[in-house]
Amino acid sequence: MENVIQQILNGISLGSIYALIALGYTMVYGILRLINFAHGDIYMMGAFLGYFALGLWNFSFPIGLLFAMGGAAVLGIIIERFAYRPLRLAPRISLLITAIGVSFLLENLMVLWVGASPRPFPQKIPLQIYFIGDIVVTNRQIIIVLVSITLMFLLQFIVLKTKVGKAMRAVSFDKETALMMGIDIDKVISLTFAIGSSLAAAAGVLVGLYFNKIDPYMGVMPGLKAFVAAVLGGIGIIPGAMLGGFILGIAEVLVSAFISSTVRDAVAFVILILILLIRPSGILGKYMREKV
Amino acid sequence: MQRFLKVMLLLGIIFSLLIFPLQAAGTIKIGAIFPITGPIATFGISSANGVKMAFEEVNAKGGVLGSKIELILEDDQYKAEEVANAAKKLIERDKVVAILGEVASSMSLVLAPICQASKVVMITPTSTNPRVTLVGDYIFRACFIDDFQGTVMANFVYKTLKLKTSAILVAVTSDYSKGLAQFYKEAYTKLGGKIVVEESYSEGDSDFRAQLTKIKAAKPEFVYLPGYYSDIGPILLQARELGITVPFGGGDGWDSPKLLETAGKAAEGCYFSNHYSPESKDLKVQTFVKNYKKKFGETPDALAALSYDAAMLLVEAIKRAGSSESSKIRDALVSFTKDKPFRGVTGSIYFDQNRNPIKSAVIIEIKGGKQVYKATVKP
Amino acid sequence: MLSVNNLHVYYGGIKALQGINFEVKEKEIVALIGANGAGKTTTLKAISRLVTLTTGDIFFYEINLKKLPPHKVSALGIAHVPEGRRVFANLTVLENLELGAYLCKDKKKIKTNLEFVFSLFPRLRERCKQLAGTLSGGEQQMLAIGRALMSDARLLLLDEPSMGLAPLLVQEIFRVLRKINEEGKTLLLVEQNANMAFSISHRVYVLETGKILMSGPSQEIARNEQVRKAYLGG
Amino acid sequence: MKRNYLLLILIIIFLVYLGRLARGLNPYFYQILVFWGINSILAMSLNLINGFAGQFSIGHAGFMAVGGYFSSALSVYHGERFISLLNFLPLNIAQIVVFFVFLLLGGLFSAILGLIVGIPTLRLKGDYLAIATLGFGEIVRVTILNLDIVGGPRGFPGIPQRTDLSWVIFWFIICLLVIRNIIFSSHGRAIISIREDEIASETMGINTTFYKVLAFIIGAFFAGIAGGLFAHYLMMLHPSSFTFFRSVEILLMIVLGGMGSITGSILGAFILTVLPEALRGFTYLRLVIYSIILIGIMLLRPQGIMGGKEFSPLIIKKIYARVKENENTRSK
Amino acid sequence: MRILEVSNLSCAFGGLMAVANLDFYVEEKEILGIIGPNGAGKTTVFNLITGFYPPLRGEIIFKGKNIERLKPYEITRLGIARTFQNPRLFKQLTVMDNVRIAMHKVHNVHILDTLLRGSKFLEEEKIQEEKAREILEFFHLYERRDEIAQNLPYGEQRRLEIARAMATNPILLLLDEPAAGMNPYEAKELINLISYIRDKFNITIILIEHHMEVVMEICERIIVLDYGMKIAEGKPEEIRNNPKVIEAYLGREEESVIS
Repeated sequence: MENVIQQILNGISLGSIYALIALGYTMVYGILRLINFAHGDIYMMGAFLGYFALGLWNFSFPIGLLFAMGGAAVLGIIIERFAYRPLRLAPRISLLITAIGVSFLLENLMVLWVGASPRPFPQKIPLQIYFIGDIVVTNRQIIIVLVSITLMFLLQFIVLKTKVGKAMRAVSFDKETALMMGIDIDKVISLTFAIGSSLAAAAGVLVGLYFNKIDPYMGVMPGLKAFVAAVLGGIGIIPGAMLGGFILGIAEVLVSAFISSTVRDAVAFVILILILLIRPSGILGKYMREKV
Repeated sequence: MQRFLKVMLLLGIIFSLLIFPLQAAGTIKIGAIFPITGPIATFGISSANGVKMAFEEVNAKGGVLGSKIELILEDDQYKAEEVANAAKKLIERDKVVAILGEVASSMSLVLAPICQASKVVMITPTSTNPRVTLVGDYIFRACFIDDFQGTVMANFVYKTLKLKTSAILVAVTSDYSKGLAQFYKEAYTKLGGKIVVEESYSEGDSDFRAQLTKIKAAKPEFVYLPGYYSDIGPILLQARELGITVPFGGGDGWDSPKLLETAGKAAEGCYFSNHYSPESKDLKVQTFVKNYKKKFGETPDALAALSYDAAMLLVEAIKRAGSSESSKIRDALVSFTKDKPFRGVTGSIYFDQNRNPIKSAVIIEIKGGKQVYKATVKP
Repeated sequence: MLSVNNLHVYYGGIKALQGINFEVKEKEIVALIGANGAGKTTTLKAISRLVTLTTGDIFFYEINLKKLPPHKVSALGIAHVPEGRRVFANLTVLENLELGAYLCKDKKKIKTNLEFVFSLFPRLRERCKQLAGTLSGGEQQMLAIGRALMSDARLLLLDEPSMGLAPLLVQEIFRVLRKINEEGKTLLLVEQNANMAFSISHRVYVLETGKILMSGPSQEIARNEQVRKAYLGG
Repeated sequence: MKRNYLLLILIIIFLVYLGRLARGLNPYFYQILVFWGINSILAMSLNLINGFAGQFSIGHAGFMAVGGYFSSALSVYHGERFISLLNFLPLNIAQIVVFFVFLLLGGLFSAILGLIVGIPTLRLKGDYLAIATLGFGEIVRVTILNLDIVGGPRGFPGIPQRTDLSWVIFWFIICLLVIRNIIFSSHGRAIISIREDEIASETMGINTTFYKVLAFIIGAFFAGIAGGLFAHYLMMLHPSSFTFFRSVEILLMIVLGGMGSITGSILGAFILTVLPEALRGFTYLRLVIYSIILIGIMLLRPQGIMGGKEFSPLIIKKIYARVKENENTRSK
Repeated sequence: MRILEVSNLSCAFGGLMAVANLDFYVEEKEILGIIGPNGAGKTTVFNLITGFYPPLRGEIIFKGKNIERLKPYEITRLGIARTFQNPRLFKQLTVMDNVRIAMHKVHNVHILDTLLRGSKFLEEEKIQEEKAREILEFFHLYERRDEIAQNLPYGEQRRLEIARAMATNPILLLLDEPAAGMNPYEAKELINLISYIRDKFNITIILIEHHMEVVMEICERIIVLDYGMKIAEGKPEEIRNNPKVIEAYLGREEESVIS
């Protein structure tokens, strides 16, 4: 029993990271209908930015985290401006291919620059281990969950309560009409990328802290899985991305613990397909009947 | 249609550039195929570094048989079809005399038949699967095959450390890891030890807490963890976090400065089998480690050392053969014997009838943040 | 107030507008009528800069809109009520109206505008918190007009406000439009329902295949035999 | 009518024979041609699903893997037995027959899987379908990783080398003919109409589910065949050849070539086969340049090189016109 | 004879009744009009008849056969064709292909024949092409056969959609606001076309329309829907003067500049 609780706790930490990455996916998808395959790599870049900030320049952890988020936001804006914006009117699949190209580019540039071998992440926060009975919780796990949840609430607030959030929702629903309202949609889209990327970067830094290992290919699998999480929860829906992330994280850990870790990657996708078959728009997604 | 023709023309030009070899005379061409991008790029880059350094040293001393060595390095992204393309290109277009590669046994199994068919010598630095060299008489390797290291470690744990229960955590995606684990298990249970739990992970994973939680519950005295250092570091850290205090152990995949960097204190008191100890007094080892550090800014790992040796072995064979003809190199390679072995960084090497090297292993303990020599095991 | 000079718009190879000239004076209601594909919607979109002009100029007072991005046009005080209403279905009625005032920084003004819209369309006040997507067609049209009014624009571009509405609703919408005009707003109206368009507008331009066929005061044009036959079913 | 078949068969025999002659070529060049052919089959089959039926699938590597592994397992575990059963034939003919049958079985197995996967998932639309097929591809890969009988993560060695350029050309032509014949027919128009507007298509009395699944099955079949050809050429299969990125690569071929263009698929396959080879000289920079070229092509020509149009050289057109004329006169 | 009979038909979206306990019928060769305010459930009725929405309850009997559980394509094959409020053409395909796709169910050969390009296949292709030509000629679209559908002017797109519906060889044709977006002149042309089709092909037509002129002129009978319920039924004249209809839908006659 304790074992199960321990595994679920491990799953929540992992899930909160998936959730953070999934949020960016969901936002970009919501606004551009683009599966931004480069998002996983922005998460990786965020981890490296954090690595430089904390390790090389010796920033404190909160500052390092903010630096990584800011840097990734700029990167997100640049990518959108130069790789995606010119293709806004092109077939959607071309945009998708471009996103994959950007993803390759980021990975391989990083391999060139920092090498492919994994690096230890600067352990700025000394590890503390708490025992509750036989169950182990570390201060890092607590930080990860707290930071993720705070960021999610912040995002939810921005999207629901602020003017810019309203503009985001408007742009995601109908770009042309948003233009008629006087909304500068380029700015709104840039901002969406910035926010999504900085969330991914936060996830990257937290992962560095949690797993103490970062490398240029670290974004590939989490990227895919976070997208699965976003779809699971209902893509384009912010609480859905969080829910999906947690479900996926917990399911994966439970599967590795009680079935086999080799089928873990498959489980994410099996869950995905099953959920899509039952609820074609994800758990929280509203099933829109196609207008006839 | 105009544009279409232009595109076709351009592609035609690219294509024809591909087929016609660009010959540069006066050098001995040696190919190398490693996964320097893709999921196991870490290992590929280390291997490539070892090879590059070896040939640069040889060329600095005036080359071999009076000509310089030209290294043609190819990336295969850890994909079978890329290995095949790279091999065909090296053999047919660049006309190399020998190929060094690949890292992984599965990829070496794609490479070997091609080399064998074209009668080009192939030396794989690190592929441990016995099948590789069985493909034909032009295929060699520079590393132990699986059974040796696994058995060595089982003996050491049971007899020297006197630990009677053990857990195994194996990387199922790695031939190497699976092989080691299998032979460790066989030898250990034969000696009377008990494997209390077997868990697995995939290379490149980052969360091992699920498996470790289960291992913790089984309360073993020792955990055998054959795998590569890139995964070992996080595993050790997470294990210690979860409160597993027993020693861990593995094979030459552990040999990297990165391990100590990542794992830090978590690695204290762990053991692994290796080809050599970096603190060995052997001058060859000392200069290799020093030069490598100077050139690449880091201590070499086992892959770099083995690749360096594979390259040097090849050069030595060319010297002995007095020719850069592939068949002569092959003959020279099998002519190394117990009394007249090739002396490399990873030990003295000569080949058995299946072209597997016969060499001894050392056990290393991690103590005070350093690799400390513990024992030597002869085959 | 607004003058359009020699406007050409091409989509790909298709010439949607081939040299259009017209003007709108302050406090006027001007209607553009014509068959489908005549270029009416394109004209409106060209004014709010949603389509690229091939050649030609559009002056709003002294400012040439030609070089401006769409959101700058709105900032000048031109509001566009698009064809098919296009309310933000995923936002509430109130949020839709607030978005209409996106560029307005003056909170007080937003409030008075909101009151004005609610006074015109009391039904919107009742449905304030409802998602716009759940409104009926007529209510959505009211919301679309209300949303445009929120921006405090001087010129309203209305694209087929009567489309797809039941006759009863059409009458109500037009009554409100007249009232808005009386409050001092200028309206440029594109209409299929020529009957209605003639009855409400001061002046009319008749478009056919990207060109202006005739123009003049509504009463006068309505008497034209050709127009009667083609558009008024008489 | 009969003369046309005869002509076609003669052309096929000639082209397949050409594959035998090509053995004299530089083996590197020869190998690239083989991979181009295999990639073309993959691209054309995916194009049927993505480009013509408009069903966004990115799990093609899964079908390729299934076909490849299935036919390879047959060859490895039952190959000798079947060949000895055919001992009344000369050995090389027996080998050809057995290989053909195994390849076909691999394709069929893949097609059956396509049916099983297709019926439930093809109800999904757009990106949801894409992500479900992506999931399918990953599930296949992970399943193979856990199947010890085909070597799991260590790869599956020991597959006899049976594929040569002739085989590739043969299957290439079959795939081309099948897809072309379907597309330019009433069934094909039904498939295309689903892409254009599924609801309208249904209103035209077209059983859209049937045609979506049909396109999916045919695509899966040829992907399976391509997988078998691939396996029996390399003599070794490894799960790393069938990752999500392989699916993406196939998708790239059809997007670069132009969605919904058969010739575009072949062209796209050519580019994606040759480009990485052409960039070999750059070693470490190779993939960086590769990705920049990719992005560049997409930015410059988002609709793909052929942009949905077909390229048929004038001569072929003329021949085609004449054949058609003959048919017309005869049918009158 | 009643060709279509709808009884007690209901359909709900998220708790909202879009169609409630609707009963109506259509006689053979009749032109029936359905009018009503926006959101009254007119298009939903079409979607229910053609199988796009499953009914909550109720029966739809076409030629004595229950069709409410059939799939849309099966219903089309029984002989019900429809058009849409916004034309749903196969936009990227040619006019000819648009019509040929509609003949799919009529002229089709086995897949194997298709693959082998047998003589049967060629024959059918030829027949299909000829039939398509006849239909296009009838609708004055033959000259446009090689144009891409979305490049046609709006009026021709609407005509093509009707032509395409006719190509499925229907007995009952459902037209959803065919005159939307047309000026009175074009609408008049359309009226002529619709009644001509009825006579020429001997079919039954149900028509949803807002243009009162169109409805009053060609419909023999009209039903009026409001909030998913039938509030009136009868001949055009009766409907025009029905106070309930005026209240819910028509409103008082507006003063017009030309009257």
